[in-house]
Amino acid sequence: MSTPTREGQYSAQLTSDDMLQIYWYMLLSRRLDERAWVLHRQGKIPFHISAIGHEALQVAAAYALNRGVDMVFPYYRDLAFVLTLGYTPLDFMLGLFGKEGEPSSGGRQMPSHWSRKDLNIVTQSSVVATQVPHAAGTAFGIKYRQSQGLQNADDASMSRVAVCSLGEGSTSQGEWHEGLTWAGVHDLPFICIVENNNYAISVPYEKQASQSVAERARVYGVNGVQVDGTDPLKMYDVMREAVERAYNGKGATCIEAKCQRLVPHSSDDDDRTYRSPEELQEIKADDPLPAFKNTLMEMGILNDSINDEYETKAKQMVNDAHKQAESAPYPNPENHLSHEHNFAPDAEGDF
Amino acid sequence: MSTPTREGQYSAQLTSDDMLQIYWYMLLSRRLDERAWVLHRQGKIPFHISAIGHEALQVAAAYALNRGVDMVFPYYRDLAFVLTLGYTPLDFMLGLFGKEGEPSSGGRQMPSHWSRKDLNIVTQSSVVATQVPHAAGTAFGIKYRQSQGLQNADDASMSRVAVCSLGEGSTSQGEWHEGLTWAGVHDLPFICIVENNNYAISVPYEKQASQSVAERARVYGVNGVQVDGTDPLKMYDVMREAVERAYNGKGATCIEAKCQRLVPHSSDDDDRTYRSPEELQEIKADDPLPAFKNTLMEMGILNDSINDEYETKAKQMVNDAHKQAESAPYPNPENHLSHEHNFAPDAEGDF
Amino acid sequence: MTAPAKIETKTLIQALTEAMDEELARDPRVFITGEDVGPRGGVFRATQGLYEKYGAERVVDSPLAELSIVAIGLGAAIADTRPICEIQFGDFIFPAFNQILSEVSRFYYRSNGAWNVPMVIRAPYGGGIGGGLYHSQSIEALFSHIPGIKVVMPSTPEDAKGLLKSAVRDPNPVLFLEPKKGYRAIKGEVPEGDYLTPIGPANVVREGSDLTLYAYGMMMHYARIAAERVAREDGIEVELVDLRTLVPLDKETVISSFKKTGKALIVYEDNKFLGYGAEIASILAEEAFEYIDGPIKRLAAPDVPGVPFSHPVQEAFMINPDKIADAIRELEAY
Amino acid sequence: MTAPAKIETKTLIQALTEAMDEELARDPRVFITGEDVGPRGGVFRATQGLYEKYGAERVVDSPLAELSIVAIGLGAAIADTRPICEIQFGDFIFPAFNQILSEVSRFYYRSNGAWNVPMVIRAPYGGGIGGGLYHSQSIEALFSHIPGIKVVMPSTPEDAKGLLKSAVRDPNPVLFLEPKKGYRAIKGEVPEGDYLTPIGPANVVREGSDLTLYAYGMMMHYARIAAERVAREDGIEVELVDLRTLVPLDKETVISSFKKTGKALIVYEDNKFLGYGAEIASILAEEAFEYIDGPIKRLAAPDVPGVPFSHPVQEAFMINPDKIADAIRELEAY
Ligand SMILES: Cc1ncc(C[n+]2csc(CCOP(=O)(O)OP(=O)(O)O)c2C)c(N)n1
Ligand SMILES: Cc1ncc(C[n+]2csc(CCOP(=O)(O)OP(=O)(O)O)c2C)c(N)n1
Ligand SMILES: [Mg+2]
Ligand SMILES: [Mg+2]
Repeated sequence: MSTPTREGQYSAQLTSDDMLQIYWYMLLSRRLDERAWVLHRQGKIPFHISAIGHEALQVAAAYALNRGVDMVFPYYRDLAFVLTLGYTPLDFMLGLFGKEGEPSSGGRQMPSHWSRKDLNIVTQSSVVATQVPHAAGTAFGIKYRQSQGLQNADDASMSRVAVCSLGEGSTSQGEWHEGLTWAGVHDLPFICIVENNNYAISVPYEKQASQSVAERARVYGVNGVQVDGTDPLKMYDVMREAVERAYNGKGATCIEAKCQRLVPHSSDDDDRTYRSPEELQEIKADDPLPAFKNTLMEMGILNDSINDEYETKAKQMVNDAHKQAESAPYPNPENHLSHEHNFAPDAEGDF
Repeated sequence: MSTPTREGQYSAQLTSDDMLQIYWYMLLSRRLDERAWVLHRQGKIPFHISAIGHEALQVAAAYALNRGVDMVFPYYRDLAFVLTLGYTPLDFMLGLFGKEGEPSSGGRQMPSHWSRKDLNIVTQSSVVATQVPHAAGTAFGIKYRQSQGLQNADDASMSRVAVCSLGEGSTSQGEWHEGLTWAGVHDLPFICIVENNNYAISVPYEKQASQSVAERARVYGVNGVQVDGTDPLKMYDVMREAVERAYNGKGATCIEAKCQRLVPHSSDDDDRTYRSPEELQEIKADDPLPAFKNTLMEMGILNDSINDEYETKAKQMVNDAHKQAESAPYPNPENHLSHEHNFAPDAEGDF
Repeated sequence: MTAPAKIETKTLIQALTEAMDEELARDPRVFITGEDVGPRGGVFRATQGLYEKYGAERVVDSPLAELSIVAIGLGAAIADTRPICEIQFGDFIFPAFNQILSEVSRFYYRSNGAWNVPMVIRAPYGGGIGGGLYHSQSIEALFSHIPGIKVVMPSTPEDAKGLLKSAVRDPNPVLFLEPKKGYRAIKGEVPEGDYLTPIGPANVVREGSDLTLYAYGMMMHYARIAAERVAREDGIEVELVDLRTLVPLDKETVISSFKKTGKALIVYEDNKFLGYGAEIASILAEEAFEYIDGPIKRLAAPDVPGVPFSHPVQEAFMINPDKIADAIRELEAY
Repeated sequence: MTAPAKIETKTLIQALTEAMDEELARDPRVFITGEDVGPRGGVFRATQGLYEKYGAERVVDSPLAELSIVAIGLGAAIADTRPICEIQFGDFIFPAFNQILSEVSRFYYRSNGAWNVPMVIRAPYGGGIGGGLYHSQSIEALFSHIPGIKVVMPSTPEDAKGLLKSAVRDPNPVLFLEPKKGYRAIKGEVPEGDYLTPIGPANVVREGSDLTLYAYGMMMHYARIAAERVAREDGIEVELVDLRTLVPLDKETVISSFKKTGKALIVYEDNKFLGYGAEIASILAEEAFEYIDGPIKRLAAPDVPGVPFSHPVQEAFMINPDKIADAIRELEAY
């Protein structure tokens, strides 16, 4: 396993509050996620796809960004990532129920297909890896605007980076190859986070590729780094370094964050058909939540009373979001089924 | 520039006759190619795409194969490659004129879209890189048949390899990524020859990729080697090693053969719009034909009288092919424009 | 579930699995590849049990890359194997679109008949399953416009088994589209053992003289329900044609039925604009003009970019027996 | 070549280059990318001189990868730039098909209107140029079936310039298809400077009462020649409709002309089966049934997998004025 050329221990600059914030988002995501599984078992929602096991790397990645300024292209497994970016539990719950007011798509898309323009979270499809060249294109656009001296409210004051995430199996798609090619050839302010849980549904990594994602990324002229994605501080360090590189025009980074998918691929899946009981038992050791809790306890940053407070607050927020979403009205079909909705009206500003 | 792990100087086993054969095919291809350019200038043919500058690597590659047994997926620039595999000057000329009897497509395809089923030369399109996963698929099929003990006339007696070629610019396509992924994951009897002339029409390699093709190939679990493609003996060595690896189940190879395109991309192109006069002058030094001629003269294998004989014979063959093709009839449209031609009739044998 | 000897009632997906099982047993050249087709048995369970029975060499989990699934299949097919390529959802076939249009569908024609490509591409299609934009698409129109590939769409378990076995044995590429909403919902009698349903002929499922209803796949079942309802409630006798094969189209059956009824209602769940039904309507308007006795109607999905997820919106989007019955009555009243 | 002030006779490709030049000058957010668009000025010379004038940052040679050309354009567009993506030949757009269908055409709808994609994808299309299967295709039908992307096809230099400028300023993705056979063959007057031709309205090029001829792109010119010939030689008065925009379609003009003539001949150079003309025919048969006064005819290419290279075979494949004139006479005689 290779390590990045470290320009410094960025996590050393994190305050106790920062650490507690990271822990809080990991916890909130987990409780929200667990509720979704319950709702599915109760037959109240048709589908859920989970972030359980991925929270540490996702929260740390978001925490290392300039939220609301950097452009983010997440994928379906990124609940903890988007929560840390400002997506709310209610936003998520409205998606699970397909209710009016769901901010990503107005209920048009399946749950966990994130979009919030105000947060620079870009809409994505279910088609894996398509977001990789999109993010490279946005990075190209950011660099283009800077080269042309085009400033706007968003990027006048600071540099920006375009970040995408996807699973390790999705790197087999041509999209990944072509997106990284542009990132490297044009040294773009681009970061690709590959959340490597070693499975594409049931297919293990050795059937996807012959070398690590980080090694494969390097031949594109992209800085390929591998990190333990269950440790938010390690992830924060490599992510922060990647962000600094982007801001300073030093080019693109691909971060391979190793973690475990502690649950089936989705609520439609049954992982016991392809993972042994032993394996399912072993991976529990890689759960990032208790691990980071212990770390913070040992560091004296977290204690039982704070933790209880967080648990209570999380439970409260999850309950509220759940109730509100469940009782919300459904969208009116008339607002979604006319070709009038296919195109944006001509924007005067453009003429 | 990296060199392959050499298992031996295969070219050392080549006889004088072998060397003369290689020279002969390089010469024949060149003279045939030059005639095509003349015919285009005379307005007798609509289009030509040339192998001039690529002959050494192409002839050597074919010479290292078990011709008629190994499966070959060439591309439009491979005149010398296919001639060495048994494609005839008349076959080529019929293609230039789009005449009846053209063996690759019956005149349906543009010139240089090779196909001869009897020679195991597989039909290709104009769409670059699509043949890479095809060749990987055929290699998969070869390995599959062997694993299932399925023998037929073609492969009962010996192992086979599937070989494809393409230009360096075409490696930017997702097809290349996905084809090499299969080759590496399944350790297929597969060889990808990348003819690196540093240009994709007008676009230089630094705008296509950030590292050498050979380095990029290695991360797929494919043996990536780079070679001077203007030296047929060096090319023969790396190609022969790749073939042996494939036959012996040692896996796939990608050969990056460096050479110069000594002419415009095609008869539609004008390379002076993107290459300086100096550059166009310099690259002449990389012409493989006079270089190999000198080598053989110095080795005492070739002399003027043999050379004159070859030139006369080549000229004769080119003249005959040209005349025969020019005077041949055109295809009858009725044989090409009915949907009857879209599907093969049900093959009894299959039921 | 007991049935007469040699005939059993099975679901659509059971019939498909049985067809693949029998073809794998019959011809050692047949293998399966696709995402999760191995130990997982496919996300819809179409290949369940086949990995255990035939092994990892013949039931091959592919990388997550559809372009390569199709291209590897093509390459293997010309090496004298018989690949069955599974695309997990029809929605995810588009990374392979170039390979299917430019390569698979053209090998035979562009080589003047020298290289044929005996491969099957299976893909579940269709909406109404809570899949949103990307797990619900009907993709038949795009592929039916491409000369050089056969497009088959069974509606019953018996046809599904017989047509899939024919597809595996066809010397040409066949795109085999399966109505996923009906995988378990559609049940029917399936003869045991080896039989072939020919690729090509349409099937007149119900005879009638008042108007012709053209449908295929899942819509065939809704059309049948609607046809029986209007017969019961309104005495309208509908002739129902199940196209079964979209390419090559059984023009003769399509036209002869229309000559009998003079009225046509074409039902498809894809977007209306340039959907498959447009070709049926055009053929009738061009080649059976003298028999036209009312507007040639198409009942299809609204022209928005996908099937919405939210349940009531999805239901409003989808064609159903009520909508079909209403369209029949309206046309008949014309 | 002298013309009234501010109006000059130009070729189709000159008009396109002029449009891009003016848009690059007008809006610094506009940039061009594609294969060989830089120093080479494009293989058809559409971007000739623009690299020298606007520099390497605004006229960008892409890697040889169409998927990325489109996807990079999309990503850049949402970062508030205005990409013009050139696909070297329409035939090579298919590696990007998934990006166009699943992404470019759906960003706006799937985000409930939050993310619009202001980008233009230019591609030369069409046959008759000795290009064989892979340099001759007509690709409009496949994309016109995809809701969420506008499809524009100019036939004259004036429209080419005005429509391309409108496309660059449109907040939505526009697929801009250029009849490559006419790049230099089609000449016409082009107003100087800035003007916009709206995306949407069809153009009644010629009034007539006997039958309506629907065409677009290169076929519009052949249709006009044929229409004038039958007027001269047979006294048949053809109304010629140049569709210009295929999506969104100007249904009103399409239908109102048919109501006037009662007879329709739709000409397109793509394969006939499920080609664009099938939608026009279906709309007429469904919505203007009462006015039908003859079979709704489609004159299109044979349903083989491509335009053959060999000259006489290509000529037999292609639609030409003679074929159109014959079809007019036959339909009129009906
Ligand atoms: C192009 C495409 N093909 C297939 C699918 C179906 N599918 C959804 S997720 C998935 C596995 C993804 O695995 P990976 O990339 O490792 O991400 P993970 O789910 O493990 O986080 C597959 C095959 C899809 N969504 N898109
Ligand atoms: C998918 C696709 N896009 C574009 C083209 C047009 N085209 C034909 S050859 C070529 C350049 C190929 O360059 P390279 O791969 O380096 O091969 P070379 O011609 O230099 O041998 C291009 C862009 C094509 N044939 N296919
Ligand atoms: Mg994974
Ligand atoms: Mg090259």
